[in-house]
Amino acid sequence: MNGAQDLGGAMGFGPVRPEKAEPAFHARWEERALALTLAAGALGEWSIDEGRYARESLHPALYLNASYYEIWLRALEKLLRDKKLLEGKELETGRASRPAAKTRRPKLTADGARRLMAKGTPYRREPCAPARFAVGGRVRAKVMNPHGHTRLPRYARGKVGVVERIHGAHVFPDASARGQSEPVWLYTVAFPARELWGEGADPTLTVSIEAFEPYLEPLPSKG
Amino acid sequence: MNGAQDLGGAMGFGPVRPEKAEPAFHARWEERALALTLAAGALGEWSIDEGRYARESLHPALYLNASYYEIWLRALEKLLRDKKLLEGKELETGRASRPAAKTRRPKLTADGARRLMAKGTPYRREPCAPARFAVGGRVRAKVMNPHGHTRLPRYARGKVGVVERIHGAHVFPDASARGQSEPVWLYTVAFPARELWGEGADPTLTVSIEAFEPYLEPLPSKG
Amino acid sequence: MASCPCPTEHGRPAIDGYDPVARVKALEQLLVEKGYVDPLALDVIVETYAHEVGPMNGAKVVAKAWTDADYRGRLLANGTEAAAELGFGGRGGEHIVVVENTPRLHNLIVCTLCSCYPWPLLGLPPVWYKSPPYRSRAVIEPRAVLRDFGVTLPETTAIRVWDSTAETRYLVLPLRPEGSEGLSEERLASLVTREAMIGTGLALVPARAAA
Amino acid sequence: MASCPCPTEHGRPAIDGYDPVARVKALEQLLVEKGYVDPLALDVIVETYAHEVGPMNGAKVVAKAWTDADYRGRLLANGTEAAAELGFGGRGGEHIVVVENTPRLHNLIVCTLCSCYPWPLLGLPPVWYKSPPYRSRAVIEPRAVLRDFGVTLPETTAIRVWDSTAETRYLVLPLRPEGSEGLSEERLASLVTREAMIGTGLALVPARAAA
Repeated sequence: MNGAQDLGGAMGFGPVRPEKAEPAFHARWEERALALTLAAGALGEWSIDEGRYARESLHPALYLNASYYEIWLRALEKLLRDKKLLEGKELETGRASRPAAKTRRPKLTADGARRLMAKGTPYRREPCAPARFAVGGRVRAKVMNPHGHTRLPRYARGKVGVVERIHGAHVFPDASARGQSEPVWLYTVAFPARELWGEGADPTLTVSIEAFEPYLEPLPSKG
Repeated sequence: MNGAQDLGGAMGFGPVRPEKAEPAFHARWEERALALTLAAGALGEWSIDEGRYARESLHPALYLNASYYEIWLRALEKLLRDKKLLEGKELETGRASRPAAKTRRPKLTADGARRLMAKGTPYRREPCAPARFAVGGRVRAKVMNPHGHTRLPRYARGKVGVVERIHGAHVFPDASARGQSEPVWLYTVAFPARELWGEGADPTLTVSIEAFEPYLEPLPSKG
Repeated sequence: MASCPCPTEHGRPAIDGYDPVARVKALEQLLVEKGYVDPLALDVIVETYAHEVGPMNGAKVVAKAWTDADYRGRLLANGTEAAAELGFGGRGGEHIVVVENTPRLHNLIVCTLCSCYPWPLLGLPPVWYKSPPYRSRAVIEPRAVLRDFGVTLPETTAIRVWDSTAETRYLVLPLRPEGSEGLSEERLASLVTREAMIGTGLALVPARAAA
Repeated sequence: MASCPCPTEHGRPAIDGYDPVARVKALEQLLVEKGYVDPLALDVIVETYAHEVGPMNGAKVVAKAWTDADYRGRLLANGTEAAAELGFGGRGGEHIVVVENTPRLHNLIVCTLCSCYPWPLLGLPPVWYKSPPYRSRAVIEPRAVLRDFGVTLPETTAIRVWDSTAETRYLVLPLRPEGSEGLSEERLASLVTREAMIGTGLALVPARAAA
């Protein structure tokens, strides 16, 4: 969706403000917000892309005024409600008012957490079909503006780039955010800044995105 | 600039909420904010496009959380400071700490206000050159991402449309926002929704923008 | 927790403590004290847009166009001049363009970049017109926007959205409603809502206007 | 009036009165009570990212690549497997890609859409990496962003920005600094900052590292 999360090329946010010797967390609530997000995610009730969609669906006025952990926390509450693990009333009062729902995976233990972090959950899958594009090929990123989750940023849409790498078939986020599984080929596609930004673009700049095959269409192979 | 003002196609803002029998103003401060903006503008120290740029330069987190008159008021304060009609300190304290600056035009009187509203300030100018495009011609809106003011919305950039109307030569906002005067041809350019939004676009929809000649480039006249 | 953070014109405080009520009061005092602004001019401006200029102006233009084919022709050919015939024009309407609805084509006006609007014909824009939901959605899903206004158009009606990205200001000439035959211009004007002239509504049918 | 409304990770209250400190406390209590979450698992997660996983991991990878040409080759060919050789991998780094700076090419990593970042090698992303200024500007004016970090590259150096729009996670292999000849891997690793591995900084020269 064309939400507030799609920030590439936006202006007016001021300078980047690096923090010297920034700690991993700035407050205890941030630690717990991160840990709760991971632990609740491990129940298997939503995919990483459903999680992202919950964040980017926040009202832009909220999104741009929230710290990142606040965004995570608001999205976590939304997911718990939407997946019926909690009721809105329980969230408001902080007290359980009905028994727990059944979840796809059991509660994460301390050992399970260690394993989860050490192992991760790879997103590469067996491909269903051969890759449509080859390294070196010119492709156009589609013009598309779905209301659902997508990982094709607005700044790249309609632009012509070159396939640089093929990463194999991966989980397709647009489908995964709808709870569907659909492996598609994943490419690195590089665009000259002039193509992305036009007049006045940095002539020394190339920007690449990770582009899932359904985001791309072939181009006649001239020039 | 790609600021928060460039809203066409953005998502996540929720439904439009019409207000029944909406009054012209909702509070006295809105009346004064409007009137002050017009009266201060009549001093001739900034153009309408400098005014717009002051609004769209507000931090996006502010812009999206402000009512429209609050946006106007914040921008008016900024313009008064930037043009050195007021000092920041005066704005903070509400008390004058130095004499008034000389302004290009005199203070607006009650009669002057009546004339200003009745007459307006037309933006049509004598053209410097013949129009480059003709009605019916296909044109592409340029890919451009200036940091300064522009009135070419992001959603139209790079898209191909058809010239529908020619409005004569008008003040060019991008230059006017820099305090420069430069009349250029103004066109209405219409785009099929499919061109703007791609897959899933409303097939019955056509969207036009008012496009200043420097925003457009010619296309080979095929198809 | 409030689930809708939409700002209103009156109500929610600004995120950084900015208080528009206090600021505008201090600013007016300061600008008057420094001799930049005459409070009487401010009063004239407020009076004008609070009472004298509003959708009733545009409604007169529309009603005349419905009853006078020559005027309608002039209005569509040059909106600025035709509006001036009725005494309307000026600030925020220096270059008026009128676009006509037909049974097959519905027009909708928006300003995605700010709040451009034909002031002399419609007065000041309503809050929703200036707000992100309308500005963001009108150009990509106008039918969904129309539903927010309770309007459903036939799928066979084409939609034309005019994004007001210059000083040209647009007004929709709505379809004259059924059952309005023989009504006076004044009665006809009463059928013409602000929304009908923006394109987010249709002209009222006489029965509903009377109700 | 505060002129910068940038949110910080700690400080400004939310615009709608939402209080993350109170909410997260209530939420944890509720999730534990309902049996969805084990507080010991939460502690393990926090401990891991507070102490065990961080830029020191990535720095070891970089130092090894600087001293071991074979490893460097394997790292650039398959970042995931080469990181695993040193015991690094897992959550948020299932598919690691390492890109190499050269005197003519500087790499920069961003995630414009969220906060994708190679967790097993760099730990949790810093606030600036997740914030709108960096995410918006890195892809359109990376040189201006680099200036915010005090870095100025020669105009002849090409810049390559990698927008992390999938689960592939990027790490920059920075240029080995002058004056670092003969240093141990451990000493070399101390020259490798988090910023150097994102591309918003360069590896420290030994003198500065010692200072």
